[in-house]
Amino acid sequence: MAVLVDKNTYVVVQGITGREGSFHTKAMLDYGTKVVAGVTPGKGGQSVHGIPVYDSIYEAVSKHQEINTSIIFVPSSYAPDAVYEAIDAGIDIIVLITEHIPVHDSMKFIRYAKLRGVCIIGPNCPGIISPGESKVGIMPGHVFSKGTIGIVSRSGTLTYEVAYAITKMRLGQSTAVGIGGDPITGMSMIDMLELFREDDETKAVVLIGEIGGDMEERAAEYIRRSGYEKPVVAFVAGRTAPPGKRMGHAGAIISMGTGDAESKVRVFEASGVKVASTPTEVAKLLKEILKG
Amino acid sequence: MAVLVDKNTYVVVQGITGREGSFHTKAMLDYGTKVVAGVTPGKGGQSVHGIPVYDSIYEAVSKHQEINTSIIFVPSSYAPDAVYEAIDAGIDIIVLITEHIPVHDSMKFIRYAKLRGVCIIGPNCPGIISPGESKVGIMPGHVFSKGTIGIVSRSGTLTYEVAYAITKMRLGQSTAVGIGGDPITGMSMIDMLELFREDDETKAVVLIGEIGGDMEERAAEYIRRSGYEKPVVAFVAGRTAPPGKRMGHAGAIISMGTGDAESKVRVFEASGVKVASTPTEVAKLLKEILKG
Amino acid sequence: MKLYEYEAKQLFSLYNISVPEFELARTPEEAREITQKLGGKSVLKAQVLVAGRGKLGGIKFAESPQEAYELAKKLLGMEIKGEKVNSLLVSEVVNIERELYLSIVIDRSVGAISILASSEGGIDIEELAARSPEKLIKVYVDPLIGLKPYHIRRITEFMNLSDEQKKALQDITLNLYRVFVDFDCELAEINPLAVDKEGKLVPVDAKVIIDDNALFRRKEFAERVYVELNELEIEAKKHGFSYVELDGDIGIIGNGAGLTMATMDLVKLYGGRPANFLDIGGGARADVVEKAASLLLKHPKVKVLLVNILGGITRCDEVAKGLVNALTNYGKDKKLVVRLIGTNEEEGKKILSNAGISAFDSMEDAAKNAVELAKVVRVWPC
Amino acid sequence: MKLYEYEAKQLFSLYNISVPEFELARTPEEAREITQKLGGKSVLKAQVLVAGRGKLGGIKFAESPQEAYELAKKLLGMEIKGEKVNSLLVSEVVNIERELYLSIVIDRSVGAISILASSEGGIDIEELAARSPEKLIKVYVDPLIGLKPYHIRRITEFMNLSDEQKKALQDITLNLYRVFVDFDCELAEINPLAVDKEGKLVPVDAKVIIDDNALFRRKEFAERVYVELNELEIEAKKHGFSYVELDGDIGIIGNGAGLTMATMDLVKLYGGRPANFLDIGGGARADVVEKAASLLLKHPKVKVLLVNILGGITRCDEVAKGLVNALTNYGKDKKLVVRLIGTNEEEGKKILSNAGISAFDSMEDAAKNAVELAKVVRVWPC
Repeated sequence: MAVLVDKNTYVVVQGITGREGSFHTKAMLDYGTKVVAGVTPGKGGQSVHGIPVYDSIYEAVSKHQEINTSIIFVPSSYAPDAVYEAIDAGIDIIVLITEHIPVHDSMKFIRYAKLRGVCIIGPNCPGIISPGESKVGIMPGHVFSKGTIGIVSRSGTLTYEVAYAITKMRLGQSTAVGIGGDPITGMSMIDMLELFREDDETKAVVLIGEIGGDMEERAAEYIRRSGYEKPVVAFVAGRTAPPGKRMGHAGAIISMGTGDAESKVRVFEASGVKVASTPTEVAKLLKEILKG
Repeated sequence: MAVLVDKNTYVVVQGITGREGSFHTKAMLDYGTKVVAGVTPGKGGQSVHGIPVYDSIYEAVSKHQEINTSIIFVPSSYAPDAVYEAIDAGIDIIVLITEHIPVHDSMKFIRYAKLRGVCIIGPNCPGIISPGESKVGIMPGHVFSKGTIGIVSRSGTLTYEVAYAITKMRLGQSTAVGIGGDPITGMSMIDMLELFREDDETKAVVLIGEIGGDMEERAAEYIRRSGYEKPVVAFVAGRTAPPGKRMGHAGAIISMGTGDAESKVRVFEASGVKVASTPTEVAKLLKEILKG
Repeated sequence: MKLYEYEAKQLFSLYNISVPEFELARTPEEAREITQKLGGKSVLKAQVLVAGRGKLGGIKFAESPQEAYELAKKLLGMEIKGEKVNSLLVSEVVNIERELYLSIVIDRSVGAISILASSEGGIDIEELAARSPEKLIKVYVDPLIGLKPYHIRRITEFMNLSDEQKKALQDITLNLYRVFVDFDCELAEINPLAVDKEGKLVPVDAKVIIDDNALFRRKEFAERVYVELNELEIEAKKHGFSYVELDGDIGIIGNGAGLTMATMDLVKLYGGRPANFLDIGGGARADVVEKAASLLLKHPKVKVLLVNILGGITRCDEVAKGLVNALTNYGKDKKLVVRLIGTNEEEGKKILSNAGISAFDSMEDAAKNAVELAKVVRVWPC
Repeated sequence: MKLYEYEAKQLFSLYNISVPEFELARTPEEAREITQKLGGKSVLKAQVLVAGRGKLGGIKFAESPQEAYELAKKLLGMEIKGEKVNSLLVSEVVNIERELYLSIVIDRSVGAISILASSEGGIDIEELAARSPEKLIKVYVDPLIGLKPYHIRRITEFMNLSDEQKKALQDITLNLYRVFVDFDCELAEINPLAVDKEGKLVPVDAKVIIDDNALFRRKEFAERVYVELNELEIEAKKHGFSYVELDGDIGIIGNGAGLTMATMDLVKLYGGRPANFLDIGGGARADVVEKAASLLLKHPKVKVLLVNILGGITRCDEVAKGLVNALTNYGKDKKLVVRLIGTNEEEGKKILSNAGISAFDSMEDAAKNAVELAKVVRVWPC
């Protein structure tokens, strides 16, 4: 088992003929992901790494009715349109890699997707991987291994760092998801905690947070209030970040007195979540907890 | 049992200080409906027939947490705002009496309500009554009586006519709902058929249709396809209506070759629905069917 | 409310949809002048709201200004399906190579906006939908989201067009959608959307219907509603009645649209012919009822007036008072049949019986009676 | 992107929110002239982007044109929190009776637009929220629906205002919302929204932050982004790096924002002081890496450069090449610490070792090493 993506995930790549779309289609295919179609308006009839390209997602879905997941690589100004098209075509899970989408746009399509019951991962995210089953994203597959740890992260490379440490510790991951570094994301830490709660395979959850917003605080509150049964280990990046400065991610900014790392760490600890001070320590803490 | 409204229905009246709002608040109270609050912006602190008036629905809901249903009497240009306010405040069922709402507006708030899981009855409707339990509408209560027939109607007075005939036949109604005479309504005949299907008290359903649109055709199709277990009797008004003319209701118009009464009657009959040729005949057919 | 072709085309121009050059002519002289300005040739189109004017001689081609004058003389004042032609749209002639279809409507079934397009135009679209549905594409637009590029791509890709034409169709669709939303349209249609000899897309005809309920937002059209109505309809509208003229001899009054329609239907069922549909709505007082009844009693075609009231908010005593007053003033040669039950029923019936009118309890019985009476009322030979 | 007060006020005026009369002065002479025009008195406000200028002497009142000249002379060219004052907003003086607060923000937690209002203004709103949350109202607006009258009513009814003032606040809220949406704002704030002696509502200050990601829609502001940056930040931005200046001596380069932040944090954890945040993003080639490393090696404050790369799309050999090149050109007095694993790791390490650089596998070890080196690097006495 795994959450959101697994062996039954059939993927359409929106923006497949672009540089990134094409590159990661190959990488996903190599990993074993069931990529079955691609979409680029005006390029229908071509093929990319053997995958047929269609003009619209309707065409793709009507020719490949098994499609349930989309991954989007189109540029930020076209991305909202791609998301609406995917929702309209009945896609269940949309992985939105694109960064630099205006927050007014993403706020709107995320709200809409939620009301339509569609799951959006991202924007500005590395995607999602259930090791050994399916990788719908841009992460390097080899740092992940099948296992029992669920990872939820607002970051990309930092996720790989932690996953790699977990892999080396021979724990492995059930599913690892980068929910995205934007101020508003489709899936929150709480959404993912709820999914991992129901997943038998997942024995513990790692939350990788960073400065900005209060998603970590809300996750901590949820863990405390719901009496979350599985152990949770957290890591928060940005303890040295100055207020008012955007640290790479659009969402990584301490503003109006909220979002600093120390308060996130404090609230996690108050909710019984172990907080690691280095990425490697995350894996060590997990090992200790799962042994005990 | 009954559908949508019953003894546990607690009502807020939006536009309670207006002429119609005030009149029907009294009538609903007299019928035994649990009207607990009213709203008119700027008139908070007053009372109407002993019911406290608030400036906003938030205030009403925070003071009367049992409120689950709203009935709206505000003029057409303000009605959309009232609907959004009710949805936002967490109301489950909104009965929208107001007529003459621009269809672009109602299309939008009905769509929104559906996505939010809120039930809208109307616009341009007489409301809903579960005889002996609750009346949330403007119908004359005395023509209805507790019984086993579910009524769904696009019309107002014609519903009372049919209900009266059913009452005289000593069958009575479980719930009677006027879904409204506009081109787009919150609840459709199919929605109501589904609710009546699950209601043990309801032994048969009456559909009162009229010219315009294809709601009757879709209901007939639904009955046929789903193998609807309960007997359905239909009446369709407007067999003598000329094409292209709006017959009182905004939705009662034969246009672009669809919506005439004869075709609706034909499709009903093809789906095994008995069609009455006079309002009184509806009751007679029901009596025969329920005896048999 | 239906717009005239010239109004619809003015709207289109305002929204950057270029239509063939045109002006409105109200006299043959104007038609000649405009044709001169257009280079000597023109098409003259009768400005009426009824459909199918082309087949009924309402569209003519002029090869010279003088011919435009002659044709306009014939067209102006003629009647098309009973509607008088008061003005002509005089327009440059489009060299049509091919005809497309494009429209936007409110889709009642889905509760959304729907865009319809076909690479076959100029024809009856319902007929095409029935005959070759595969030639028609329908794209739904969620009103919460609005028109997005992907909707338009589905349409442009469906049509067999050059890249340049696709771009043109994209702009037309976008602008037509803006007209549709900004003006609360029920329908905005371009049929045909012509491809001319140079390959350009040209809207040859234009049809726009605005939601009557939204006219308060579009004051410039609010007064126009009356243009489409006859005198009786205008008077009915002023009193807030829903009124539709039919061709029978039994006048119908009811409270509530459904009940009034059902009353008409019963008359027909029993062999009679309804003269009209008149819904007095809910809660009408005596003066309003009197006005409604008077309108029909004065109507030359009406022999019998059938009034069907089921009182809820409407009070039977008020109805009775209004009917008696109307009958006193205008009821000499007419028969009145009343069905009256509900709120204050007894008082109402007493008022009627004092005036020598008896009322039925059953609408079926009342309708049968009205039909019988209509048969025996003497029809005066003209 | 933060707008200057005068830009925000210009936007407000464009959207029918009347602000006190003002002009921008770039010289003391202009300040005198404008004050003259305003009737002899004025308030001079330093146009800087940092917060809290009032307490730092950035706002002065002039009782005469000559005083305005004198004050402007002092204000222009002064530095406020390191930001030079290049212009002054010279404005009419508002007689403040009472101060309100109004702002619109993107609410990250809810994923909606949120309007905040208080009948206490002029103060730090976060402080008020902490101290007396009951004095603050927060109204969420669903972006799919937009601002509706009921949202505004909740705000106007919450404030203690006259009917006329409620109407004024309604208009201001509506127009501020339009600014917020049309200009893709993250924040649009009026603090204080003054009530003057005549009871009129007057926006005394104005703060607008536009989403950097939406600047492609607002070309008029797109170039303005650079105004806020120092030279190094501009160069970093041109290369597509995310760059933030800090005050330590260990330069930090990472691939990915989270990893780079974590690297900074580790340096601090082990007792060092990061000099900056520099994220080269994903898939950077040798020339890009070289540019990033050169920027920091040239930086006078940087003693040690710590590079942390976990290669995914980014290839370690490309990183290594870039680093070696940068070091050759600019690395004379600086130490380089590299952590390099992932795609093409072996090739990368070989390139580094050929240049005499060894790379760590663990980011913790690399960070510790960088901190140690920074301690021993000789600091030249000034």
